[in-house]
Amino acid sequence: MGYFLETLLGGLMTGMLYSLVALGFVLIFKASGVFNFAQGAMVLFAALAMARFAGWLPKWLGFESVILANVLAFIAAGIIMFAVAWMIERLVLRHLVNQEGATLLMATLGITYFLDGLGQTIFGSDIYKIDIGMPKEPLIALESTFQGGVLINKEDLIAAVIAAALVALLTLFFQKTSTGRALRAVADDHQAAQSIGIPLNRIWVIVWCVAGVVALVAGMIWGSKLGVQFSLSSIALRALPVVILGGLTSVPGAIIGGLIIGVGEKLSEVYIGPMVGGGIEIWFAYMLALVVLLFRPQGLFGEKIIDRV
Amino acid sequence: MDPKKIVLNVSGIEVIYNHVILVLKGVSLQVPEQGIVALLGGNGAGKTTTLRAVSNLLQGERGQVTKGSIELRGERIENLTPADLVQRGVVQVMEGRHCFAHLTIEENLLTGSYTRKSKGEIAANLDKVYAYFPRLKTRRTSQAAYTSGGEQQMCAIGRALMAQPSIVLLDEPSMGLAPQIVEEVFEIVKDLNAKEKVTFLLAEQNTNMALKYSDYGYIMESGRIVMDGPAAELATNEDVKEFYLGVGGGQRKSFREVKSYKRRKRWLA
Amino acid sequence: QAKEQFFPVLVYRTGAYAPNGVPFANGYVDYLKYVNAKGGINGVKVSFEECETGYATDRGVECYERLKGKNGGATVFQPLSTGITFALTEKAPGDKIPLITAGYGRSESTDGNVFKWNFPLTGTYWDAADILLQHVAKKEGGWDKLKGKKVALVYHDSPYGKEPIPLLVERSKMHGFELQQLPVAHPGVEQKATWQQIRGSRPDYVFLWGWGVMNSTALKDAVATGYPRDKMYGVWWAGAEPDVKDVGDGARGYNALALQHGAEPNSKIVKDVLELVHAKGQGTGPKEEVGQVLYMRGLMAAMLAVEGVKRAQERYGKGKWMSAEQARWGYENLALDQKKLDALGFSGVARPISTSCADHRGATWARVHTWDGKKWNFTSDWYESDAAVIKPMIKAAADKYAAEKKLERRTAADCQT
Amino acid sequence: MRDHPGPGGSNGGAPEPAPAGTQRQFGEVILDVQNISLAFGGVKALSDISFDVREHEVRAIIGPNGAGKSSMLNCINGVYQPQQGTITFRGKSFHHMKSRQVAEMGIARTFQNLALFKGMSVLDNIMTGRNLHIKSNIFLQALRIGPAEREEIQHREYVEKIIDFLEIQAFRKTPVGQLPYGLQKRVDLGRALAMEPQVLLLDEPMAGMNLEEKQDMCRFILDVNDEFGTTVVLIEHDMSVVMDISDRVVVLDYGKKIGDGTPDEVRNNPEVIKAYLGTSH
Amino acid sequence: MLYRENGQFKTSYQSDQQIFPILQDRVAVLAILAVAFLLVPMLASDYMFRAILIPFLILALAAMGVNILVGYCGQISLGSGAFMAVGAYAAYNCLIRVDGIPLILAILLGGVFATLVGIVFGIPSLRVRGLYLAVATLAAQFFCDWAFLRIKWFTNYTSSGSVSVSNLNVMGWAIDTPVEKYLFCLGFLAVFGLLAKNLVRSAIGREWMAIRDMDVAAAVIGIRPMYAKLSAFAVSSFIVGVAGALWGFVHLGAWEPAAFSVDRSFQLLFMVIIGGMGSIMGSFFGAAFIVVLPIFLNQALPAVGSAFGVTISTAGIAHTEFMVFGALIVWFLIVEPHGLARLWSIGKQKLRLWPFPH
Ligand SMILES: Nc1ncnc2c1ncn2[C@@H]1O[C@H](COP(=O)(O)OP(=O)(O)OP(=O)(O)O)[C@@H](O)[C@H]1O
Ligand SMILES: Nc1ncnc2c1ncn2[C@@H]1O[C@H](COP(=O)(O)OP(=O)(O)OP(=O)(O)O)[C@@H](O)[C@H]1O
Ligand SMILES: [Mg+2]
Ligand SMILES: [Mg+2]
Repeated sequence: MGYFLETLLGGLMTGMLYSLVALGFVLIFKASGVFNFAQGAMVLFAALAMARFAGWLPKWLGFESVILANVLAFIAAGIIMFAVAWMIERLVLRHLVNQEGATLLMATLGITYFLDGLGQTIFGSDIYKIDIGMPKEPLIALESTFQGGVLINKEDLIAAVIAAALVALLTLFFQKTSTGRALRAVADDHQAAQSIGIPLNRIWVIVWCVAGVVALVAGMIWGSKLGVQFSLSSIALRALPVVILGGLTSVPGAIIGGLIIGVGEKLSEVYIGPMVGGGIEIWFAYMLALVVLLFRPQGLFGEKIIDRV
Repeated sequence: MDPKKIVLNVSGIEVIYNHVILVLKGVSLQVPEQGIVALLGGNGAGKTTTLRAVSNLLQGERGQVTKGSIELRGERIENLTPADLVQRGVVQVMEGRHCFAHLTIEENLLTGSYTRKSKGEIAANLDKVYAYFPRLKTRRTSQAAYTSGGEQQMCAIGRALMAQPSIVLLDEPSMGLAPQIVEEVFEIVKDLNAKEKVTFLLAEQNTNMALKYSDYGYIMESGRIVMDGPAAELATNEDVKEFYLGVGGGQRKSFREVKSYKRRKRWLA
Repeated sequence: QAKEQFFPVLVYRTGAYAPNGVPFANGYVDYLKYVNAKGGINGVKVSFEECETGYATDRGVECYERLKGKNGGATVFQPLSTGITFALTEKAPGDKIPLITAGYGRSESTDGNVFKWNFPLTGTYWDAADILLQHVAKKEGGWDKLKGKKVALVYHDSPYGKEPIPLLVERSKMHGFELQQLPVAHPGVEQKATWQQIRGSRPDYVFLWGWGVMNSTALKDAVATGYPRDKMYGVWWAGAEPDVKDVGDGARGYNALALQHGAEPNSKIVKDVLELVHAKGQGTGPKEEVGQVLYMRGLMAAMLAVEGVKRAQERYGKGKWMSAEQARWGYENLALDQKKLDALGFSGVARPISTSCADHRGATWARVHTWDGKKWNFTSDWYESDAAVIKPMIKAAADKYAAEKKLERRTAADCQT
Repeated sequence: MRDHPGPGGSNGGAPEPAPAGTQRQFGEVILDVQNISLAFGGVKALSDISFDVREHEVRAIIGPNGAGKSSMLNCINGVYQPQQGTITFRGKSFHHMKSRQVAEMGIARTFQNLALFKGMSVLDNIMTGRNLHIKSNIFLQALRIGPAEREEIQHREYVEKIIDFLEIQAFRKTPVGQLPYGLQKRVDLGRALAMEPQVLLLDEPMAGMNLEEKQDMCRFILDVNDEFGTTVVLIEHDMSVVMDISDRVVVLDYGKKIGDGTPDEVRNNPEVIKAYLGTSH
Repeated sequence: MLYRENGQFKTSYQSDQQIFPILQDRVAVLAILAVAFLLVPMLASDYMFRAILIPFLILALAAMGVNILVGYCGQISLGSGAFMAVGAYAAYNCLIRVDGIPLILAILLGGVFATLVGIVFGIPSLRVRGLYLAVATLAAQFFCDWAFLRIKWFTNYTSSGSVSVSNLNVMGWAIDTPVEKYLFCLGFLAVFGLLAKNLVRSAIGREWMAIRDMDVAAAVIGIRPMYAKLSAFAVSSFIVGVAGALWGFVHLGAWEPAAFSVDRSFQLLFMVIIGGMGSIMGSFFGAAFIVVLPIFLNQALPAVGSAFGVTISTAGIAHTEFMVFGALIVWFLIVEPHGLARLWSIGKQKLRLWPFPH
């Protein structure tokens, strides 16, 4: 029982971390109709920037404080992500107004390559460390209730809280502001949005910038867990089932989806995995999402797919 | 043309789609302040393209203005973004509705007032649109994609009005609307023109209506302006009567008779 | 003017495995530069060209095709990837180019009678697994003490990670310990469930068969689930600085095999390289990393490649350019005794290696080193794998391969060529 | 653009078109819609609608925007499933029709919001209308030998006649997305005609056309109706068209039927005038 | 005015329905085929064959298969790598388990098994659409990756999970040298190219496109979405499966599931989009672009660097290659969102007008 609980908790917290990445996808999709495959690359890029700046800034500016270094590095990386967003709008999106989804998706794949190359060129391809003082040692709770207690990862716990806060913030943004509505309009029809005076350019910069910051937060947390190096971008693939399970257009969906996928894959790996040789969590997550889609093709919380003649 | 001030001056524009398809071959037209100008012509004449060129919505269609100039109140506008144009008061109602499918009717309308900041003004505009189109009010919570064709058309027109434009480019506003609504739409146009001094450039197939309500008309055919003149004059022109109003030679012809006199080929004889 | 001896260098300096690929490549290239600085192989200058594989098989194959005929023909390939090794094993015989897979590759390719062109010099994964078990058994106080124990294998889910399984299975049958197999998908950043399972099953030992980021992630997850690091044993590809560096203190006590050498910043060869290459501004990587574990492994791999050519020259003519086929003979008849190694500056770094037609491996020496939070320290004696267990397995696997490919075992006469 | 002899040769056999005003002959009830009700959540798109369509007639459906006209067609086509009611086609009753079944029975349809296949040429669009008639299987099609090739040509000939008939020869190979709106509507009609339907459902076929084009369109519809005896169900907002070419008219108003009869009867029905026509008609 | 169709009157629909109705095109295609079959084998180097031409041919074949599904039927799939894997492993098992099975039959059987798997994973497409489907097809990808790693029977119990084939021969003709391999693959590509082209210009092809463009309308004119979608999945995965078998047998010789990883799926999708969705020729362009460009960049960059007097490190080259590659993708999309094939046809259209600008 304690073991089950522990797996469950572990799954929930991993799920929250997936949500953080999934959130980036949802934001951009919801606000511009672009399925941004570059989200993983952005996570890596942001994390690399943060990790390197945290190392460089104290050297350049001659101070020692780790906290200050991290704060400044976060800001610097944020600025870089803003620059990235701006460049993407300028050089890519602006020229692809009103194009089909597949084309836009392809463009984001191009961006992925570019960012991967650029990130490694500027920041190097070694493993770097982000040390934001996350506690690494586990916490054993409920030792009296269960034999061996229930192990909780403090680092994950903190990360989950940050993720939840971010999601709450973004949900508010979408629901309560008129910009949120404009963003949804843009996703539906670029041309019509233009025709009523929504400045696509500015909107896109804003959205990609927000997504960049979300990527930065995700990169920071994942980076401090895993170390910052190239494979960080592959967590995007882990977040995809979360995105479709929750619904491409739903911010809260990203969270719920994350929790379901997190728990599903951990439980399956731990309980079913050993029977079939293990390593099933990845496809299990996708299968889980697929099965849900069979019943709700738009994901749990996504907007209904419109199909009318 | 009247001595009134020209707000929109299109001179000699050429438009090419996809780098190869030449669609407009030197179109020039002027829209006077507070005028209602109609752009008439058959399918594929290039009316929509002309409007898109003015509102700068060509880019998304991979079209390009390659020659000529477009001036709004003396300012060249070819390089402005559509959003800039809306800021300057030019709003287009696109052909084929283009409502935001996932947004409700009301959200669609509110999105139309993106450039307006004052809350009170927005609310007033919304009321005005609902007053013009009561049907929209009853369907306001429905997602636009699930409303009927005519409702969507009303929504598209209403949405444009929410931006409080000074110039409206209307592309086939009457399409798909029931007769009395068509009339209403044109009444609204007249109303706005008279009361709020809004200028209109409208592309229409419903020549009858268009000439009835506009001051001046241009007739396009395959990418060129072939005739222009004050609306009243056009309406009495023999060719226009014959081909656009269907009253050539006096009496309106029945659509059923058309069949025999126009038939030129037996199908699958 | 004599032809230059061309050594293609398949590297991965980008992508998921770059942190481990880079130091190896640096060591490899530095050694080749060093050879030139010393005047070449008996006067024959060495040339080389890098090709980026990204640890991907198809890019590796492309690199192979690109470089094999370049600059007069490649001498030998070292793919540094088990996947690429498998693909090249099919191609090398046709092109008549030897493959050195020092410390990786297919275990059965030790059998030179079937795998004429493969040289898994210094040991294979079966050796590694066997030695790890020997070490564990010794700690426990004998093979019989393993009975009832539980060993978990956390492995990279690829041919690389799977290689040791047959041997572990064999041994577990022999000694009655339980083997728990836990695959980790490429690139290995997601191991939560794996370690959750370890926390549930509480194995006595965890063997780590990881590469790249998978190693550090495993250590981090071990920390997070509280699995004692001193019960963890990595293969020799999971025991270098990049694997533990960013885990820092958390990795203290973690053990891994050392493929003959560990980090050897004070060895003669390192000093020579620093002096002859780095001091002249021709060094490939940062100076501080010279002498680290993977750097040393690159250095040694290059040394083996060069020594094979040197050996071949003994037969086909000193100071002459060797064709790949001639070099192959050199690799098959390596005779690096301690004296020669000392002369090369590898004293304390490498142990004697001698190959033959039947045995393409040359040596199976290894020992365990342990991370103390700052550096790797040796914590065991030397081991050699148990031929009695491994030899029959090699034979069986090689026979199976030969049957599948309809190959004849090489004759004694063929061994002379 | 006057008289050309058709490619098919003589046109002597075809009946002379009935002069306007004379009584037209109709057959049996071919399509009978009984008590159809359809609601979307709270919106009652159709409530208890019944009407029939006789063979060979031109039946118009009119009504204000959002009255449920298109929804009616969607029910017949099996796109929507009405909550209540039956649809009887040639004596067979259905509660819910499947799109494929409907197509097989010979009911074709055009769409209000252009539902053409945007990425395909005009020719291919119309050819898809022939798909129901294609016999050769996927393997024959892949090899394109003998029968498959012959069949393809046969259908192509048929489609070419439609193209000639609709006078869109010049655009045969143009992707439909690039055509102006009015021509797209014609292609839509062509696609429906290619199915050789017995009943043709037309949803605002003349929207967005000028007078001349409307005349052409009317001509096409009447030709089809006359020469093939194809029954036509027509939704249209242009009253002069409806009054001129239809034989009987159904009037819907927000889901309810408020009138049914000849154009003249409907025109003078006060309820219809109030709900739809407005005073000026 | 060399390139024009004026004056080439079609006297029958048959001639108008040829694959290439314009005479110049026909001549050009025949010329290309002649060059490919006769001239290239004489001229190209070993390296060209093994590292560029053979991968290009095989991936073009696969891209063609993917294009049928994605470009023609509009079902975006990221599972193509898995279908390639199924083709390769199934063909491998046929080859080793059925004694004396002809090579070509084994490869085709690989395709047949891929078809079956494709149909199974195509079933969700009946409900799930668009990007949701795209992501959902990754389930096939990861599941197959896993199955071939984990189920030992598929790999004939090799300990490493890597399988290999050699001694390929077709009725005594040993396919050994690069030229032979090249011709073997070229033969496949030519035959399948023709078949695929026939399909997409026949009724079934129109059904696929109809479903892609507007499925409700397609249903109303009597097209069964289920049949159209599943047949697209079937045909597509058959071709992709055959390509997979060729990739394993001819190009790699020995492989592991990583050879057909999710990266491969993405790569194939790139080819289709870059080349042009809904264009058989586009698949070739796309494959050429994606196969050749990185190799070209990889070799050209050092040369460019040295021209400016800098030596770029291997890592630098790889990174620059990434950046240039990404930038080029975006650039091509901006120039022509519908892919290289469209660019090509616009070019031809201009040529037709030439020397007049419009
Ligand atoms: N996106 C496009 N790409 C290529 N050609 C186009 C495009 N849009 C329009 N055209 C072509 O431009 C010409 C003019 O079209 P336009 O839509 O402006 O006509 P229109 O007068 O508005 O016709 P309608 O009354 O039918 O709407 C047509 O021949 C059409 O084929
Ligand atoms: N799928 C749907 N979901 C929700 N409401 C719908 C749906 N389809 C139609 N409706 C509603 O049903 C009513 C009837 O729609 P319908 O399209 O049939 O109208 P119509 O008579 O064709 O109007 P128009 O002349 O404007 O085309 C409308 O109010 C519309 O909003
Ligand atoms: Mg138009
Ligand atoms: Mg309607």
